[in-house]
Amino acid sequence: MVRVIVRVQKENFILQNEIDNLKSICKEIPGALSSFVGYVRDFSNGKKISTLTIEHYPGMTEKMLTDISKNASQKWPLLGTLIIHRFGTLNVNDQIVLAASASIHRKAAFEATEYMMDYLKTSAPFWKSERVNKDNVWVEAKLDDELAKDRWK
Amino acid sequence: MVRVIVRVQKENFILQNEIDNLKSICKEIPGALSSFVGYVRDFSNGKKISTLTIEHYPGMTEKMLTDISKNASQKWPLLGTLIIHRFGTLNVNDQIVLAASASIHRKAAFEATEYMMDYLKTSAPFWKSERVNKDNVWVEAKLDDELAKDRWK
Amino acid sequence: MKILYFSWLKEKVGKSLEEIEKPNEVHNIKDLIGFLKNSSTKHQNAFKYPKSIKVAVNKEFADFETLINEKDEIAFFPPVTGG
Amino acid sequence: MKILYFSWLKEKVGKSLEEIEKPNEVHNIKDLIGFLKNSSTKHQNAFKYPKSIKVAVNKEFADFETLINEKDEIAFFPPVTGG
Repeated sequence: MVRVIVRVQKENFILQNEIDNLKSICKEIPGALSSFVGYVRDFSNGKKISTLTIEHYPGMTEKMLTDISKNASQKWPLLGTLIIHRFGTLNVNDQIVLAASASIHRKAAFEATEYMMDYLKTSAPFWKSERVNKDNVWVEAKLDDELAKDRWK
Repeated sequence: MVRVIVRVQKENFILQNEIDNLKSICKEIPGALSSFVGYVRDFSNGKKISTLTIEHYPGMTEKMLTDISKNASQKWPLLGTLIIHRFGTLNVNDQIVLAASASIHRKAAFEATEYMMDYLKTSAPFWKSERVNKDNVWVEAKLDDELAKDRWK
Repeated sequence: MKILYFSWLKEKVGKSLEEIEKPNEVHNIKDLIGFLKNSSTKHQNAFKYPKSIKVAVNKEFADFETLINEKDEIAFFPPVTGG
Repeated sequence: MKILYFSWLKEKVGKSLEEIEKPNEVHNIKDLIGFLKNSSTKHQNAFKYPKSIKVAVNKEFADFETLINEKDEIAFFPPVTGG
């Protein structure tokens, strides 16, 4: 039985603690652990941004992230997965998201983490708005993200 | 100019510190940071192992890891890369290796880290021996690793 | 029915939640959008380009043909942009 | 020439390093292996299956045809197993 951790939170996270936690819930020692962290960038389409605000759909978000994790576990021989996504107002350079997969196999760990990020980008109900000068601008969905997801089909 | 960090050391490493360090040397904020950690497993081909000893070729190791990092930087738009590999005698569950890539683009970060691990496995002069009962057994190279590397050509 | 709005849809409609009794002529999401558009100019403006709107019924992605009933929670929002 | 051995090659040869003067008849790695095999039964045993042996000249991967000279550092080792 693969272990799945999903958290949606305002608070920041400490990579080391989360990876140690993921590792500790695996029923055997994973030889391979792949992780991804997304950060708030300072520029978006050439415009300087000051803060990033993330809204989400409580309940549906956790459900979708859990579904994505379980789907990854069905596609690859994983020992555990982890997704943490923050919401609320974040500053430039802040951590937004952490996705990680633990496996016996290196390739499975890499692919599962990338898969989870690709699906998260297009299926988890989060919406970002960027503060540019005095305006809040909703971030538009990217076609690239839709295409990234489709290649796993 | 992409920044490259390569270290070959006996000492353990703290993921958070290393990732923060990689991030700090990037000349702009990377939106995406992919990392991989390899651990000492407790079983190898069904045999219980007690320790793992890693030998390497000082000088050539650092050179090869630097070459691999630079090649990755030429293939993908990266802001920075990091490879840390330990040598000496390690215990079950210990961290062996950390590879990480920072980029503006998620896909570039994922692929570059996987590329670096694939090349490290087949091109960096490290040799593992596992302690099984009272014997030290040299780990044999896997054809899978050779094939994993070849797909990047 | 409980109707939720997120992101710029929430701003255009001017609220994040409204509860309405399901009108008899509303069977699916498409019908509901038609009904909402008639309820105010804000709704009409928010739903002007339905192709750029996603919908979830009871926290599952749905489409405009999905059948709905009185007890459903229906959410309208633009394409997601997390990660 | 400085000759290094790693992993099980080091164990079979019984040393990690030896320095020899390049014999006149040795031009490439293949020649050197031939020469080394004649130097002791340990070497002969170590180089029994040359296809399972990798070589580096001055810390760069090389092959059995690579030409070598007096000042080179030559390393023999099995396929690598790091990571």
